[in-house]
Amino acid sequence: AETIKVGVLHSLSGTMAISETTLKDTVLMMIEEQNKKGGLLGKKLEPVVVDPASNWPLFAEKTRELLSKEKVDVIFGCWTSVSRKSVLPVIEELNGLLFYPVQYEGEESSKNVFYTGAAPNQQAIPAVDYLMNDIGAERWVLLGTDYVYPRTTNKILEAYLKAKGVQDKDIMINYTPFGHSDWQSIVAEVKKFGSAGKKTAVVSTVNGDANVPFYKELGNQGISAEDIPVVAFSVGEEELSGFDTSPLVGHLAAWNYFQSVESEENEKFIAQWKKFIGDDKRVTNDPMEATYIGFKMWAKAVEKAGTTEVDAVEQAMIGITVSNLTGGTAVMNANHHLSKPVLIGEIQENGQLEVVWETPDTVIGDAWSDFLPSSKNLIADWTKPVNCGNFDITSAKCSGQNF
Amino acid sequence: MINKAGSPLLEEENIQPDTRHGVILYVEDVSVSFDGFKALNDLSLYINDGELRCLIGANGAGKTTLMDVITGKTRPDVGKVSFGQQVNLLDMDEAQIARAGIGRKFQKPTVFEMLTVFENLELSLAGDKGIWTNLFHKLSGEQKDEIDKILQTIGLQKERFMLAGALSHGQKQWLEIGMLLAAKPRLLLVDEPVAGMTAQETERTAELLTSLAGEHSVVVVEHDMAFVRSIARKVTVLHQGSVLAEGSMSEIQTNPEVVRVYLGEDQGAA
Amino acid sequence: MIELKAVNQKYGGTQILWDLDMQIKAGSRTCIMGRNGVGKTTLLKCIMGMLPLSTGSLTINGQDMGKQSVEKRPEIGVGYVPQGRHIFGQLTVEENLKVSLNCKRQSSKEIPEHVFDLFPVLKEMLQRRGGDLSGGQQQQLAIARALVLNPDILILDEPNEGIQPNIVQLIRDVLLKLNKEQGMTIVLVEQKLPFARAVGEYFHLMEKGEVVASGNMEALDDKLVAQYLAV
Amino acid sequence: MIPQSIQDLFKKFGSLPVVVGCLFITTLYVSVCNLAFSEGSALHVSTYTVTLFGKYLCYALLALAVDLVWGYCGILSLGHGAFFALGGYAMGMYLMRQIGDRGVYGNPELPDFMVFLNWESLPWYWAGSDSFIWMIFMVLAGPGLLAYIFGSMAFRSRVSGVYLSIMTQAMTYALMLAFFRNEMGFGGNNGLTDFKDILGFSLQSDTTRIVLFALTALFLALGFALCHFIVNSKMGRVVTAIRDSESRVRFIGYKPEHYKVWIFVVSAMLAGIAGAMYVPQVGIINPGEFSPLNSIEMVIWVAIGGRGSLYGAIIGALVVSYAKTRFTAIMPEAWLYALGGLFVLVTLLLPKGIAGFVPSVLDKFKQAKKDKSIAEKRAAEVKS
Amino acid sequence: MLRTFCLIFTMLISALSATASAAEDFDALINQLPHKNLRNITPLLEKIAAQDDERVRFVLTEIVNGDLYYLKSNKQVVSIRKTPDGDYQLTAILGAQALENQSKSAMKKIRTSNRIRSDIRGLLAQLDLTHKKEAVRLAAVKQILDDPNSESIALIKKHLKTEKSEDVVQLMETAMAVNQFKTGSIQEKTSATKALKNSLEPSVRNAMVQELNRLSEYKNSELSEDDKALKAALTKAIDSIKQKRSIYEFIENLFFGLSLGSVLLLAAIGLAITFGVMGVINMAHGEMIMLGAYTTYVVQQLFPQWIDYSLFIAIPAAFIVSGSVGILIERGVIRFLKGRPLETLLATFGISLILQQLVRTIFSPLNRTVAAPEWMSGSWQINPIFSITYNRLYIVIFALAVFFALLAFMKRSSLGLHVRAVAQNREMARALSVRSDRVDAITFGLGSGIAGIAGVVLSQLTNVGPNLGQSYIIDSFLVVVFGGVGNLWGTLVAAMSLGSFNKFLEPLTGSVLANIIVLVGLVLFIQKRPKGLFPQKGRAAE
Ligand SMILES: Nc1ncnc2c1ncn2[C@@H]1O[C@H](COP(=O)(O)OP(=O)(O)OP(=O)(O)O)[C@@H](O)[C@H]1O
Ligand SMILES: Nc1ncnc2c1ncn2[C@@H]1O[C@H](COP(=O)(O)OP(=O)(O)OP(=O)(O)O)[C@@H](O)[C@H]1O
Ligand SMILES: NC(N)=O
Ligand SMILES: [Mg+2]
Ligand SMILES: [Mg+2]
Repeated sequence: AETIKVGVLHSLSGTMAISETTLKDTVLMMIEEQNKKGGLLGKKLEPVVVDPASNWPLFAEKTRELLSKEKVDVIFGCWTSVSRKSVLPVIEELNGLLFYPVQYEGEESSKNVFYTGAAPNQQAIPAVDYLMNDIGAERWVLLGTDYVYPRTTNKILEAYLKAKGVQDKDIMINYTPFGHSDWQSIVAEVKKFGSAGKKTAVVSTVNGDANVPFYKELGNQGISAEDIPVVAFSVGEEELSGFDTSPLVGHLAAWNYFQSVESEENEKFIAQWKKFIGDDKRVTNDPMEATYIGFKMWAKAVEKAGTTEVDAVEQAMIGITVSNLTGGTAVMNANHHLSKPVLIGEIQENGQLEVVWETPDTVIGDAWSDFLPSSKNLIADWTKPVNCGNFDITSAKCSGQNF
Repeated sequence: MINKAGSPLLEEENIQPDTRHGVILYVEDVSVSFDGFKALNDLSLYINDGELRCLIGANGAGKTTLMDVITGKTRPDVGKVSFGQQVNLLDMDEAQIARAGIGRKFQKPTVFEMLTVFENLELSLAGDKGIWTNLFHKLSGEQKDEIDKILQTIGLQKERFMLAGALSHGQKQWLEIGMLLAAKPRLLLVDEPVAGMTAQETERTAELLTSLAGEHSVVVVEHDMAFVRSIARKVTVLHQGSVLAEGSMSEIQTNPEVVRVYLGEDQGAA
Repeated sequence: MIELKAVNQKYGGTQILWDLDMQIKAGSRTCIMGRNGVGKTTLLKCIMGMLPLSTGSLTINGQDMGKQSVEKRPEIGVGYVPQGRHIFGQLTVEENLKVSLNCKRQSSKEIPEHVFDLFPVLKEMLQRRGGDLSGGQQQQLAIARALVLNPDILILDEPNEGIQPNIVQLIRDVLLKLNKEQGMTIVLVEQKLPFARAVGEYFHLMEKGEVVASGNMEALDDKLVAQYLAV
Repeated sequence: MIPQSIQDLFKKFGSLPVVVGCLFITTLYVSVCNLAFSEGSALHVSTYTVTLFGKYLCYALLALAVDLVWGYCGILSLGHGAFFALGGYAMGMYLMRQIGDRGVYGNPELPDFMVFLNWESLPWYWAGSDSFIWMIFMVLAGPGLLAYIFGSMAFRSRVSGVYLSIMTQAMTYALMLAFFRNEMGFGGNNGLTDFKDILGFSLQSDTTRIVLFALTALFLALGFALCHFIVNSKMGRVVTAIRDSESRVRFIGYKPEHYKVWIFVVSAMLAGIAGAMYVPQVGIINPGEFSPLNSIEMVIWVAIGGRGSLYGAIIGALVVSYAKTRFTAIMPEAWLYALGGLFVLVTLLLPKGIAGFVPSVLDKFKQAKKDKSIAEKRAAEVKS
Repeated sequence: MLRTFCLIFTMLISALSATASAAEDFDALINQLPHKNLRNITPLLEKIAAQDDERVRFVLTEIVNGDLYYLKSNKQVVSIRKTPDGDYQLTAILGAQALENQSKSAMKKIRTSNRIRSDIRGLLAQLDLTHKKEAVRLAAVKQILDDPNSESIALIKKHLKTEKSEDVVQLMETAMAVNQFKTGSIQEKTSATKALKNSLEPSVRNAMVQELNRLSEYKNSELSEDDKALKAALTKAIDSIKQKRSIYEFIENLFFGLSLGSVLLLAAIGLAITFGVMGVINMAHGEMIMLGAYTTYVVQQLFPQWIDYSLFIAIPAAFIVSGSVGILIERGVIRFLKGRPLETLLATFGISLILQQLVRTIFSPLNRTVAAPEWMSGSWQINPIFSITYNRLYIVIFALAVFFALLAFMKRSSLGLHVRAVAQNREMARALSVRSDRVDAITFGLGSGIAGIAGVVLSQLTNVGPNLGQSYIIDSFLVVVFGGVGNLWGTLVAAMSLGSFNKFLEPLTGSVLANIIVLVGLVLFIQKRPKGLFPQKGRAAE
């Protein structure tokens, strides 16, 4: 082919469009930039954008279309875990390559997927450490939307908290449906739970659109960050740009990137983004950085391998480093997860997040959680001799391989 | 698989009203009220087997309501309604009552507008009304002939393949009478059959109904006094939900009360 | 004065009215008769504008109404009592009567009292839902509703259907009275000869969508009746 | 103009042989071209196309089911997605169990999602799910039972019209929320996925795909024949009568509620079969399939194709799904305008849907002829 | 906890010993602020707090409020206030020279974290005990009450004598009693328990529960008579508090229910017109709501300085926008579907897709920010454990107002009568001079306009984004159907009862299950009443 085709598989309509459209634009921006530099291997990159419309079976269909009809060399896409799960069999069957840029629940490592978002140990665990050690939280509310990512994350956190000596009665877990919009009772309950005389913190894996009404209710019921801080894993700059942040100042978010972090790369990236999108008010966020890193790594790996052939690129990816946007270096590990710094930020009035705490070093993404009984013996390693996504170190066997 | 649900005590296909006392329909002390308004007030009425009974009464007297009660559409507040001596109609739903042999023509003609005239009649034919039978049902020659005969009677041969919705008001009236004929019920309740018909059609209807009596029992509600006169043997007058008078047409016509509330000078014989 | 010239009308594929001509004089009482399904109701609906004319012209009181919408009719003084009554079932009797109150011709915001004089039963039932009335009561309501408009022309489609005899007499008297006292034009579709003879001055006989005979009511002899009304 | 012979055929047997014939030819063509011609050959039909068509045919069967209750019985179900999804879950459970110890945690008994939620053993309702026969039974019994329970309650209480529609919607909505819950034991939001094989045949092989596709076509043909038979029987006329006036049907002795339940159950089972065929071909079943919007879309297929026409339902499903596939690829950011516009225009311009369009044009043509002859006849009559 | 305490303690000591010689110059300390990062700012703040300078309180207040900045150009420390035109008015902390207004890009915030702010707040509370404003003093006592220590109690004791406000005195006494309860002898504890048994303050209850738990660790035989008396008093007091709490919890749930009901009512009531009265299955109803919400956004963009009044402009604006779009839809599409109500479902669904994509194109797929006016923020604290948020309160009132206005319109106005007449029999209504086209357009416009108003309200509660409408459409249909199609009262009762049912269930079952139960309950209920709560009655309804 005269061009290298890059598939972009992000929902542009339906419920997820709100988050995913930005990532489509990010990929397009990266492609444009790469083409300005002359493309890759002397060929131009050509984006192939499709709209899976927040419909999970459609994700699978579109993946098949991208791989077998459009014959793309790589796909950047998906946001929700279920979309990834739906795409996974197709990607593996047709031996494609997917870069997945969103924080997720872990418990997965596929030969054909690179996970550039955070695994639970790169977001949840450090955040809890921060709350426990720096804020002095003793009572915990785990709020989440009722689906796999929050369920898993909370499972891991619960195990972690108990290991740290927190008692059952000091943990409250509550799940809400997608798009939950009436938070009165839950916030009131949190308030009650928090008035028992011990420092209380909320860990929120509330997803998507449900956050706005949640924070508004927090603000109106007068729960300030100083009383009961809320640390969220799904609220970033983009979400914050959708609401009036004044009542939320001081609440927290844990990510691997914030727009406010000062570094040369970041400044350049922000400027490039604003120019590309033609809107000075647009913000950047963590999944964008993950997309950025993924794209850069892929480009590097293609050059290293000298081909876009999936197996070669996959092998070349491991060990590739790219400077991340927060001043450090991202490394692709053998388990197809990144090493990343973990940052905790406080929400500012302007909708930005200011770092108040960060891990001293980067943290290696853990495909299989150490805090779940089912997976504590599993590792992923896509280099020889293991070369497997779910390798049981006790039995030295690899389960569930399709190939 | 599910066509035999309903009241387990009643094998409605086999219902035979017990008419040893010569009475096919007992309506006893029935009252119906709507939001406090008494449409039927302690009404009692007996229809003999094979009788042709005319039911007249002022607009709003409760004639249609009475038919609603008999056919299961309206539940009375109190009272007893039975088909023959034993079959308690109040325990049955509309379909069961219909299967037991009570057919009805509505005051406002109601036919299946999206079916053809022929199909309207086909559905009304007496016979098994269960699902599985109908799934594999084929019209027999006899049944076809029967429908043809009815079509002739009601004068709609030409319209047989027309959608019933496209019929004129009067034609729908006829079709509904036809549907009643097809069902061959023991007891026919006919609500204003000649409304909107010409004098000659009225005559024909009168003949038709008279010919049905004997084998069937017929209750006719009508305001057309010429028509009533031409068919009536016994007339019951309802007023404000109860029976005001009962007797032969000439008795009724001379009843001053009936003349006052219903007939008016023109029709009254006073 | 209503005048139809060469009117054709179709329902989708089937033509009902064929080159129909008809004149109805102002202030007259005209009766249109014919067997079931000959197109009487269709004709009235055409006059009311509820069915479009395929071809032909229609003038009412000298105005060309062929292309005018239904709601123009009441404004120029046409009242309509349809076959089958068409009461607003979920409105109360009072509301049924009030619907036409803000018509241009109508100055008052109250239901004219004479309506209740004509049909006293309606007064008793003002708060009852129209749909709950008995058939005959509904028919009275339908006539009363048309009268509220204070029309110059009153069009009635079989108004006696289902009406008790003494009310039939009442309606007859009312129609005659309206015609005599207010000069109201009465257009009546009727099947029952006695009533037609009592009310109508003129008749039009229809057959298969055409007018086959017209004239003074006296001219409606047994021969015509046998030919066009018998089965 | 359609050639005279086909028209005659139509008149004689209705649309049945045409539809079945079309299905047969397409299936044959697709299978042969996929298996016999290698990639790159001009005649090759890609596996992508095969699965896509397979999916469309599932939708078509589903549309048929919706049309049966809506078009013929007047029951506007806004919850047919529930039956589809239940059929899909029945199949999904079976496929899940076929993974055996090839799951990521290597547990021979439990599906992965149960392992990492620390479930000890299979919940009772998963019993038998590894049996093919049981799966087939459940594909029919799951949706059928739900339809029976819901239908016999609702129809007996004479819930009808919009009340019924909105209740079906509530039903599927409640099921969606329930299936979202991880505690339900159906994989929560992620649903069931990562299937490996069916009856020992790998789901990823072309032959299996072709067979699945052909089976779907077969089921569609059978479904069509069944519906055709039903609506053309006397029972079909009763059902149409119920649509017109349910209460009147009662007064001539039929029990409309029995008929409605029966037809609702049949329709639900058809939808269940569609769901079951859908799952192995798209590779995932998740609670999103219960979403009320999905069910509304089904109704829209039928409306676009032509409510009350069986082949219309099929056409509608195919047209809308194809439009969606194309539009989302050609104009990813504007396809909703196109699809929305399509819906509006079809409603305005083709009141009887696509299936009603051709006949109505033909009718007009015929009518003109007939008018002329009638006019002539009358003219002759008048003269004489 | 301990660290906090130590920090406050050190600050306090220094603050009280005003003559502390080691104290550095206040100005010098302030000037160091721009040079500190988050990790080493705390010691500096401690030092500043220790200064005996009347500006200390101001600086600390500005820090907790997040209004302390420094100019990037010359590192001058300033406090800022937003001006109506979007700039910031600066006040220098040091020196008195007037400063020009600046935009935010010219300055940088003095960074703090929750921990630091919370510590400062504790300190401020002690300073605030003598504040001029009663509300501030009250808040200060409250703050101390939540986390009392001997120093702060000593301060309270000192100021109690001079305090004039009834409320503050009462709260101070509670604080003292709690302190007595925590630190006093058994007898003192018992008497404090009795004094506190009517207090709803959480800290009171916490202290009592803790004490009771302590006592419960012993066997009864190990307790002295006094202990036993205390235990009995505690049990009684806690019970009485519990009882009061459960009453308030009930009221709270009821209010939550009504407020959820009001939202449902607002969302559904437009549909009660377009669907309930006109019979149009309006799938684009949600998008009419969405348009209303976006209108609010646009209004706020156009008049950024009038956020507090924006809703008063937005409500009529949204009514007009959604109403006009509604009229357009009616004139452009729906009127061609007369007599084909089911097809309106198809067409309006298409329209809803188009409208969603339209706002994606115009406003981007991202959510838009809609600010809450000051008067709608916060809550009305009725007692320490029960408060009502203002926004919900206003929404309940507003929803009822809209409802009754609409009800009056439909029942009293002639247009309302015409709407109903046309809905029941279009042809006949026209024959009675009702201009049905106009009535249709106005009715649909009205229903849509009210949906637009609902959008304004929802913009105060939830996301303003392309999916806003979708999340309410199902609920709206449920409410209308549950209430009984065509009956406005039914819509009201349905909305309120669904809301309350949901909110009483939620604490018991969690919100997911509550939703499911409500839906299943609804399906079952309809079996009992197949035409909704308030069915259309009479013969004509069949
Ligand atoms: N569902 C109902 N709700 C309220 N009132 C009703 C209802 N059904 C009937 N009625 C009232 O009951 C009375 C009897 O009505 P019914 O229709 O039985 O009279 P009818 O004798 O058939 O009169 P007609 O000869 O005019 O048809 C009427 O006054 C009517 O208003
Ligand atoms: N909607 C329709 N579609 C097609 N044909 C119709 C329609 N309505 C009426 N017709 C036909 O038009 C013819 C005339 O009907 P119309 O209602 O005008 O008759 P009519 O003279 O009023 O009869 P009746 O005395 O029974 O009321 C009838 O043959 C009828 O079949
Ligand atoms: N991976 C997520 N956030 O679904
Ligand atoms: Mg009657
Ligand atoms: Mg007529």
